[in-house]
This record gives sequence, structure tokens and C-alpha cells, in this order.
Amino acid sequence: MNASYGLKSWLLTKDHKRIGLLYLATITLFFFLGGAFATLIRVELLTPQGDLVSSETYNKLFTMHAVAMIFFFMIPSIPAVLGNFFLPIMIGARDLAFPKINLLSWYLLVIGGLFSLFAMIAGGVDTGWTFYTPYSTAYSNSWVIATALGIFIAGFSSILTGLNFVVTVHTMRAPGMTWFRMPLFVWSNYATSLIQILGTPVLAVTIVLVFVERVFHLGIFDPARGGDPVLFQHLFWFYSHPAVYIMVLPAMGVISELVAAFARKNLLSYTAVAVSTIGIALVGFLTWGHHMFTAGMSGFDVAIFGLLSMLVAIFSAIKVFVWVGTLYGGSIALEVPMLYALSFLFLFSVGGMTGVALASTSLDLHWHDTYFVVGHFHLIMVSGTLTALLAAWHYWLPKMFGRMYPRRVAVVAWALVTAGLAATFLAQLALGNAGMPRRYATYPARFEALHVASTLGSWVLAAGLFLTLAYLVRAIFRGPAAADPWGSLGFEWRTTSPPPAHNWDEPLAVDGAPHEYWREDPP
Amino acid sequence: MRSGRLHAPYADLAQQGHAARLGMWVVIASEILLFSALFALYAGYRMAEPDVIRAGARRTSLGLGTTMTYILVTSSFFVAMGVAALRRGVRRACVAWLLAAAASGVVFLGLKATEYHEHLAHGLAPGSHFAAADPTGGGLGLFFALYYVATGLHALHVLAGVIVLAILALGVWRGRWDAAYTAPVELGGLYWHLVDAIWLFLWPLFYLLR
Amino acid sequence: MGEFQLFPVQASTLAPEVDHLLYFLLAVTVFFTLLIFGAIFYFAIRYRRRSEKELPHVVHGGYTLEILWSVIPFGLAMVMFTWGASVFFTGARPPDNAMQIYAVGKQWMWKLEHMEGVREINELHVPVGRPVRITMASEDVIHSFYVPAFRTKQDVVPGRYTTTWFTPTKVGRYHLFCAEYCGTRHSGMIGWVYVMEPRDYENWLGGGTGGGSLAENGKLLFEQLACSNCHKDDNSGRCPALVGLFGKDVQLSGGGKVKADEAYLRESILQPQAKIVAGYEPVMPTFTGLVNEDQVVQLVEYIKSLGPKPSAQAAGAPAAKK
Amino acid sequence: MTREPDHRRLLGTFVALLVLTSATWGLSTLPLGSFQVAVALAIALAKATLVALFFMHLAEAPRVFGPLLAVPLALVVIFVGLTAADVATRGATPGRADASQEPLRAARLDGSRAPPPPLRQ
Ligand code: HEA
Ligand code: HEA
Ligand code: HEC
Ligand code: CUA
Ligand SMILES: [Cu+2]
Repeated sequence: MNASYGLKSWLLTKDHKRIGLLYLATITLFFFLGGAFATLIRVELLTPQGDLVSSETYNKLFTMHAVAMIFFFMIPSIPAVLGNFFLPIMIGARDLAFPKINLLSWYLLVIGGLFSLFAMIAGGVDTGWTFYTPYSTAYSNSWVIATALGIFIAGFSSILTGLNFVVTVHTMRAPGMTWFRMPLFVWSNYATSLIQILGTPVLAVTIVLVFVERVFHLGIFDPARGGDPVLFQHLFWFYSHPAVYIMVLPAMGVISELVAAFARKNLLSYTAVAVSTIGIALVGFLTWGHHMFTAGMSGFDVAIFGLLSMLVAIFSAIKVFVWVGTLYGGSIALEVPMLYALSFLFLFSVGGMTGVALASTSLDLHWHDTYFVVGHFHLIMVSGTLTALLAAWHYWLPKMFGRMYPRRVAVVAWALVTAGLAATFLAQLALGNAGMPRRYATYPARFEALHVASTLGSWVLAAGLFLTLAYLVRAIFRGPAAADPWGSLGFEWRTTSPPPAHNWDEPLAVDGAPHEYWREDPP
Repeated sequence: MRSGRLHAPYADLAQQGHAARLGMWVVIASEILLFSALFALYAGYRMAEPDVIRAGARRTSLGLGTTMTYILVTSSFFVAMGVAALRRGVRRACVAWLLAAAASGVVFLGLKATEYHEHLAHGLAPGSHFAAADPTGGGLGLFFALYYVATGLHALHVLAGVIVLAILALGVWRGRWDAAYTAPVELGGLYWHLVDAIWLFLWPLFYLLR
Repeated sequence: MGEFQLFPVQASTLAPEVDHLLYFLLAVTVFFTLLIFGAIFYFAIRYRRRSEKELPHVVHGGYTLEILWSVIPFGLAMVMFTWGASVFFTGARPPDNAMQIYAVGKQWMWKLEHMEGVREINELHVPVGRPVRITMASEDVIHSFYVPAFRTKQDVVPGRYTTTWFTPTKVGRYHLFCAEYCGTRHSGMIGWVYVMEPRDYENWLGGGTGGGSLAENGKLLFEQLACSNCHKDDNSGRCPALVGLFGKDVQLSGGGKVKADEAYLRESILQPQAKIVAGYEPVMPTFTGLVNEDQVVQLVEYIKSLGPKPSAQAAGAPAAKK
Repeated sequence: MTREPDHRRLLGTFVALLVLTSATWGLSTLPLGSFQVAVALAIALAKATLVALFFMHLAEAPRVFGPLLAVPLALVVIFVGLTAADVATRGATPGRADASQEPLRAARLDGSRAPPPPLRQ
């Protein structure tokens, strides 16, 4: 991996680890861009009036915030960075099945990102990340097409990554690596890949339709020409609901690894977690209509989607119970990664249960398109996935770079981040129940107190994140050397830190599942 | 056998071939979902206004559509024969079959173009240029919007397929691929069959069910 | 109403029902939250690693546990679903005696029209204790009619009618929001619902802008637009009579039937070619572009006002020619 | 590398496809009513299955390929099914949108968006 350092050697690399790092740089950029938008949103919402930005700008802010965060940060975050880096290592392979395609998919993400960035700089988009028609196709005067094109291209990046992972897992496992010996992180990336492969094409078509609609006025979604805008919503959510599992499944994979590693125990039920992972990926495709309970969908569909949404929650419940149960009787080290993992367990559960509450159809009549929904998904995506990402980061940094970060500072940052998350997004749940609609640049004065609380929380969060960024970047370049600080028995820890160019100096000998701490002769 | 066929992460050609084939099936799965969105739209509108969709289908050219179906099915057979020929090691025959299939694809595209041309001449243009008399009061425009998107997307796939088949024919001709390593030709074939199979559904929906 | 409430006032019959479900879900959520938090906290301290070498005992899950933690959430989820769906569907059917009001959403305001012809903008006055049914249309993009105090919300979709209903139970003033993002001034598309004592409501209505009821205005339009040239009361001419049409099943020329509700009437005016009445030629011109949603509402109300209620007559196609 | 059976099988598939194509066409001329759609799609599915099994050699492929095709197909059915079900059951069930038998092609078709001039002030 350290063979050569030139810019060209990076830009033309076919090494999955380097490509993972390229992704890392890209998504970090978009994360802070999205975070900057979020900060502006929160500051604007400090007061009921629109005194920082105009409504028009505000609408662009939350749209661009979500586009940057969802399509260019969160969806590629764990799979394309850590999955890319660790999936081949964890199954004892030398690389992904299609290294060139892997590099291509990074370029696609970058090109897509550039299109969207161009749209943002040129004037922004104001449709909301959901692009609902006919607003997006016939009324909005913003850069819808450029943004849509960017997302379209990024979609292919996502499909190709998924393709690569699926084929790799099927064909490149080391001898002895049976399916039920695979690390759960691999399982979760495999399941994620299935969603990427099967869901993303629908997004692609949906976006193309928005695109041609704007250019040729086909009228497929435009009621003025006979189209049905509710059908657009079916298409959009058929991708975008499964996409939320693209965002959370890899995070769950991280948590599975960490709980085992820091409790020094195999998970209470490996099989239950593996099966639930696939279950979420498949059943997750059947619940898209729960975003449309009030959209004018038929009562029949409301009932079906309400029911199916409940089913998908059971799988998550099983996982949470397995993780918590694993702690019982363990040997728990409260290292920084584990602290983040525990924050995840707690906050994700709250966020998940608010999702179940939304899925109960009649409560959605009240909560739909209010801050309750905003609170729900930030709790899962930020307090869930982002937290898991930070956990993973603190866990694998020594492995990836052979260096260590200052642990005390990291604990402070963890405290800030967790407190900030809870304050920012729990306040939003309360706001939503009080009736505050989302996507409002200005709002009635009675909501002010909670908005202030949320904004203050977001500052604490921002402080924690900046601190984290600072010491992690420093650690990557200057941190003290460290090879294996945790004593983890994950397969990836059996090679050197950082791993050599082809991952394994001698092939991985698989003689059991990972994390078998009780064995007499841990390898 | 030529060197340079085996690529970096693989242990042997068998593994590489298996990976490639699996990759192609994954692409096929993805493509199926790509078109499914359009089928969902079609189904939605057909449920809402069956008569309008029927009226639309009456305006497409059944003769041309059916001819195109026969052509694609035949070309699919050609490709299958081509792959079989390569497996037996008869490269010349393989090239011929592949070229025949590509030529069928070109004919298909030609017919498609004629058809579009005819529609345009009758004012059945997509979107705001729609200018035909519309007994259904606007629904026809919608039908044709769907029709253009679906068949257009499919035609793009055919175009890509023709190019792929041509490249494969050239490669086999030059001996890049032979009986010892048929995977690339098989993959191209799989893709072509997929394009054929999708048309098998588009044809009844847009031409036949009038 | 300046005061902030975590729970908005319950001002409709639906509100307490939704809130009861909410309390149940809150209880379940709090229970599991405490359970998870407590367990994490306790385990993290009780089983903290005491020495580097320490290895835990192997604990096996066992089937009982696995079944327990699958079946309990499943049971709870099913309770939530059945309960939720039953509230949803009671909230879905407007009672027959509901008072009819029309709402038209448009960037970025609400236009509300009472049957008596009073029109309001961003304000809606209703009497307490009577079910109100709102039939909604949009002039442009999707909006959403949301009154937190009533716990009800329904998107207003262009190109069709959607409906919602509520029975206000408390006199007062409540926010009406547009909940679906609809463009620049989405956050300005706010109004108030005034729930009044029935007597006050009558007074308010009487003092309204006047100008005739919806049906009366519709009658005027019906003549101005020359509908009456074709549609005669006695079925003469090439057109079906519209008397007593509302609520019946109409036989269509392509086969099949359709119930003549508001949506059908609206479509017949704006898109007459879409559904042709059996026995007639598709000669009716479209009035798309000639009338706006407000006027369509008036026409629809006029046609509804013609003739007896559907239940009075046997259902069937309006006497087709010959 | 037995050549004959392979050839015969491909040829057989081809003939079957041609026959089925002609059959679809023939059936479409019969007045089957609403069965027409079902019949035509069933034949299309049969043809696609033949193509997959024999032209694409699914019949002799490793077992992973089966689910890889079956799962997406199942998803398509559900996707199309539930979307169509929404449109088909609007107004039929006691849904909230009960007055909305979907006048899809209502509203202004000329694309003009400005509200028309009011007739009466
Ligand atoms: C990573 C992202 C992510 C994840 C994982 C989820 C997970 C879930 N989501 Fe969420 N959701 C979003 C991201 C996500 N969501 C986004 C972005 C939106 C808004 C989009 C927009 O409009 O902009 C949204 C909106 C949204 C809505 C629509 C709200 C509305 O607009 O009106 C609904 C409604 O049903 C919903 C439901 C659910 C459910 C049931 C789950 C389930 O999968 C959750 C399962 C988890 C648990 C249940 C927790 C663990 C279990 C226990 C602790 C045991 C106890 C549990 C029980 C007894 C049930 N989500
Ligand atoms: C993965 C997805 C993701 C993530 C990580 C976040 C992160 C955050 N989000 Fe976002 N959000 C969405 C996805 C996400 N969001 C989506 C999908 C929507 C819906 C949009 C829509 O309605 O269409 C939304 C909407 C949304 C809203 C609602 C807007 C509205 O409806 O009116 C709010 C309001 O508080 C908000 C806040 C935040 C905050 C405070 C964070 C914080 O967690 C952010 C933390 C990060 C930082 C704090 C970084 C700090 C960096 C800086 C401060 C940069 C400084 C500046 C320079 C150097 C130039 N988000
Ligand atoms: C040129 C003559 C003509 C004019 C003018 C006309 N109509 Fe019609 N209308 C018809 C005919 C013919 C039908 C039956 C065929 C059909 O369904 O389109 C019909 C059908 C209808 C129906 C459905 C009747 C049913 O029995 O289901 C309604 C409602 C209607 N018209 C309302 C109106 C209104 C309101 C206007 C004026 C704004 C109007 N019409 C103007 C000719 C006309
Ligand atoms: Cu109207 Cu938002
Ligand atoms: Cu969802």
C-alpha cells in the first residue's frame, strides 16, 4: 500500500484500500459541506422570523444539505470507505473481484459530486431532496437538472460498488471461509449491496423521468397533462426507503464487530443477526408506501404498507436485543469505539422506535411532514449511522494507518457528540409533536424555545465533530505508532497494520469464526 | 492460449470466468429493476384508465412491432448459436452468428426509427409537441410519453448491444477469445438475451393489448 | 394561543383517539428505552474488564430467549398496527351528515368556500360539534391540509379531489398549516381555523360577503357557459339530463360503471372525453382553461343541488336515450 | 462438449419462441376481455423463461444464479402490484381520499398555468 506516493499512483490505483481512502476524502468533504448547510439551517431557525436568509435560500439550504448528506456522504460512507478497505481483508482476499470497476465507481461518485456541486454553486436547488412532482418538474426555477444528473451518476457508482461486493463475497473467500464464518460486517455489506443493486436502478429511472419531464414536458407526473404525481412518489420511495437501509445496515455491521470485540465474546446469536440482516434488506423493499400515508394513496395500500413496516422493525429489534444481551457476562472494555457503540445502541433504538410509531398509520396523520419525522431520521442517520461511523473510525484507525489517536481527548469529543446529538434531535421530536411542520423557513413564535434548544445542541455537536476531525487527522499523519491496541480477534487484525499491498503476506488460514475469544489457542 | 487473459485478483481462469458471469447476472438483476419502474407506471395508468391505454396501443404499429419481436427472438437464437460455436472451438461460425445477430439488431433499430418517424409525421410527438387529434382528451399524449420513454430506453440498450456484439465478433475473429476462454462472449450474449427478454414484455404492453 | 404545548390541544373527536395510541406508543418506547439504557449501564459496570487477560465465560443464547425477543416485539407491533389502522379508518369515513366545505390550495394560500357562498382566505370558520367534510383541490402543486389540534392531515393533489373531515370539539382558534413543501413561501401558507358556537357561526355566516351560495353561483355559471344549451332538464337534445345525477351509478359507453361523485362531476367538466356516458356521443367540449377550480366547485355544487338525493331513487344510469 | 444435443436444444427453444410469439399475436385478436392482459403477460413470461433457461443457460448454471433472478422478479411483481393496487383501490376502500376516483387527466391540458380570467367578479 505504501509502494509509491505520487498523485498519479493514487489517481490510478486499483488497490481497494487506497480507493477506500479516496472515498474517505470525498465523503468527508461532502459531510462538512452538508454540515455547513445544516449549521446555517439551525442558525436561521433560532428565531421565528427569517432574519438570516430568505425563504428561497432556506429552501435551497435544506435541499442541498440533504443531497450532500444522503447521496454523497451517507450512502457511500461506510460501504465505500470501510467496506472497500476491510471487506476483502476480512474474507482473506487479495482485492475486490473487479478492481478497475472499483476505481471507476469512485470516479463516478466524484463526477456526480461535481455536477451537484456545480448546481449548488450556480444557484442551488429548492425542491427538497424528495423532488416531488409537479413542483420539481414544472414549477421550480432552480438547478434541478444538474443536481438530478449528479445523483444519477452517483447512483451508478453505488450500483457498481454493490456489484463488486456481491461478486467478491461469492467468489473470493479464502479456503475455509464458509458463509456462516464470515464476519458480520461482511454480511451487512453484502446485504447492503443487494439493496444497492436492486434499488438504485429505480432511482435512476425516476430521475431520468424528472429530467425528461422538465425538458420535454412529457406530462407523466404532471397533472396539468394528465399525469399522476402520486405515482412519482411510489417510484421515488421504492428506492429511497430501501436506501435508508443502505445507510443503516453497514452501521449495524460495525456495531456487531465492536460489541464482540470489546465484550470479548461471540455475539449471543450470530445466526439471528446474519439472518436479520438479509431479512431487513429484503423486507425493506416492501414498505415504501409508509412515506405516503397522507399523500392520497388508497386505504388498501395504507393498510398493507403499515403492516409490512411493522415486520421490518422486528428484525431490528432482534439485533438490538442480541447486542445488548451479548454484553451480559462479557469482559467489557469501555474504550472510545465501544463508547460510541453504546451511544449507537441507545440512540438508534429511540430513533427506530419513533419510526415504528410513524408506521402506525394514524399517528402519521399527525406527524407526517413535521419535525417529528426530521427528529426520527436524524436520530437514526446521525445518532445511528454517523455514530457507528465514528465508532468504526476509532476502532480501525490503528489498523488502517498503524497509528493511534489521543484517547482522553477522544472521550471528551464522544461526550460532546453524544450530548449534542441527544439535545438536537430529541428537541425536534418534541417540536414535531407540538405541530411544527418541516421545511419551514419561518414559524409561529410558540415553537421558538424548542428550536433554540435544538440549535444549541447542534453547536455542541459541531464542537465535538470539529475536535474529532482535528485529532483524527493529526493522528493519521503524526499519531504514535500502534498496531493492535484492542486485542480483537476479528480476521482483519491478523494481518499487519497497515496491511501490505496485497493484504496478506501469508494467506489467511480460516479455522473458525471471528471473535472466538474462548478458544484455548486464539490464533 | 494467450497470456494476459488472467487479471490481478484471480487465482485462475475458472475463478475469473465465474466471477465475470456472476457479475453479469447481477447487472441483469439490476436492469430488470430499471425497467420495472416503467412497468409500474404503465400498470398504474392502465388501472386508472384502461380505455385510454388501449386507444394508445391502437395507434402504434402492430405490424412493425410484431416484426421487431420476431427479429429480436431470432437474433437471440443467433447469439446462442454463436456462443455454442465458440465453445466447440469453431471461431469462424461464431463470428458469423454474432454478426448476424448484430445485423438483426441494426434492422430492429431501423424499424424502430421508421416507426418513430411515422409517429412524428402523425403528430404523435412526445410532450408539448404532441399534435395529433386526441379522441381520449389528453390521455393519448400520456400513453405516448410512456411509450417513448420505455421503447427509447430499450432502443438504447439495443444500440449498446449491437456495439458489444460487433466488438465481440471482432475479438473472436482476431483470436482474442476462443474455446479456452469464452466468458466475454457469453457475457455479451447474456446481455443480448436480456434485451430480447425485456422486449418480450414491451411488445404486448404497447402494441398488442389494444 | 401563544403558549407552547408539547401536546397540542385536543380539539376534534379524532384527537383523543390519536393521542391514546400515542400514549401507548410512548409507554412502549419509554419502557424499551429504559430497559436498553439500564441494561447497557448495568452490564458496562458490572462486567467491565478488570484485567487485560480476562476472558468471559461462554454464554449461549438458547432458543427460549431468541423466541422471546422475536415474539414480544412482534406481538407489540401487531397491536400497534391494528390499533393504528382502526383509528386511521374511523378517521377516513366522513359521516353522511357532514357539512361540506371546499378548499383550494394554491401557491401560497388557502381558499375556503362555504356552501352558502362565503369565501375565506387563510381562515376557516366552522361551528363546534358538527362534522365537517373538506373536499380539496389544488391549482398548482401538492399542498397539505394540516390542523395539529385536529390531528389530521391530507395532501391536496392537483388534478383530483381529496377529502378530509373532522368534528371540532372545542371553541377556539387553531393553526392551519400547509405541510407539504410547495415552494418558496411554503412556510407562509399558514392560516387559522376558528371553531365557533353554532349561533356565532350562523351570525358570522350571515354577515359574510354574500353574493349567493355555491349552487346559486354555479347556476349562473351554468348559463353563462352555455351548459344549459345542451343539458336540458328533460333529456331532450344530445345530452344527458343532470337532474338527480349526483350519487348514482353512471353506465359508461366503454362498459363499466362509475359513481357520480364530486370527482366524477369535476372530471366530466374538465375532461369530458375521459368517460363517456353510454348512449351519447363525445361531443361535449372541454372546459379546461375556461374555468378555475373555484368555479368547478360551484358548478359541481349546482349539479349536486339538482334533484333528489340518490337514496330516494333506484340506482342506475340516468335514463339513457332509447 | 457434446454438440448435437446443445444444437437441438437451442433450435427447439427458438421454434418454441416463434410459436409462442405467433400465439400471443393470434390470441390478441380474440375477444378475451380483461383476460387478454393476463394471457399476453403469461405467454411473455413463458418466453422469457425459455430464453433464460436455455439461451442464457440458467438450467445448467450454479445454484446461486436462480435466486439472483428470482428475487428481482419477485420484487418487480410486488412493486408493480402494489403501485397498481393503489390506483385500482382508490375510493374503493374506505380510504381518506374517498372522493377521488382519480380524474387523472383533468385540469388544464394546454399546459397554461395562469389561472383563467374569472368570469364573474
Ligand atoms: C438510516 C435511515 C433510516 C432507518 C434505518 C429508518 C428506519 C425506520 N423508519 Fe424511517 N425514515 C428515514 C430514515 C430511516 N428510517 C428518513 C430519511 C425518513 C424521511 C424521509 C423524508 O421524508 O425526507 C424516514 C421517514 C419514515 C417514515 C415516514 C414519516 C413521514 O414522512 O410521515 C416512516 C413511517 O412509517 C418511517 C418508519 C421507519 C421504520 C418503521 C423503521 C424501522 O426500520 C426501524 C426499526 C428499529 C427499531 C424498531 C428499533 C430497535 C428495536 C427495539 C429497541 C425493540 C422494541 C421495538 C418494538 C417493540 C417495535 N420512517
Ligand atoms: C445523512 C444524512 C444527514 C445528516 C448527517 C444530517 C445532519 C444534520 N442535519 Fe439534516 N437532514 C437530512 C439528512 C441529514 N442531516 C435530510 C435528508 C433532511 C431533509 C431535507 C428535506 O427536507 O428535503 C434534513 C433536514 C434537516 C433539517 C430540517 C430542515 C427543515 O425541514 O426545514 C434540520 C434542522 O435542524 C437538519 C439539521 C441537521 C443537523 C444539525 C445535522 C448535524 O448532525 C450536522 C453535523 C455536522 C456538522 C455540525 C459539521 C460542522 C461543519 C461546519 C459547521 C462547517 C463550517 C463551515 C465552513 C467551514 C464553511 N437537517
Ligand atoms: C355541446 C354540448 C354540451 C355542452 C355545451 C356541455 N355539455 Fe355536458 N355533456 C354533453 C354530452 C353529449 C354529454 C354526454 C357524453 C359524455 O359523457 O361526455 C355530457 C355529459 C356531461 C356530464 C356527465 C353526465 C352524466 O350523466 O354522467 C356532466 C356532469 C356535464 N356534461 C356537465 C356539463 C357542464 C357543467 C357544462 C358547462 C360548463 C356542460 N356539461 C356543457 C354535452 C355538452
Ligand atoms: Cu402549500 Cu406548502
Ligand atoms: Cu421509509
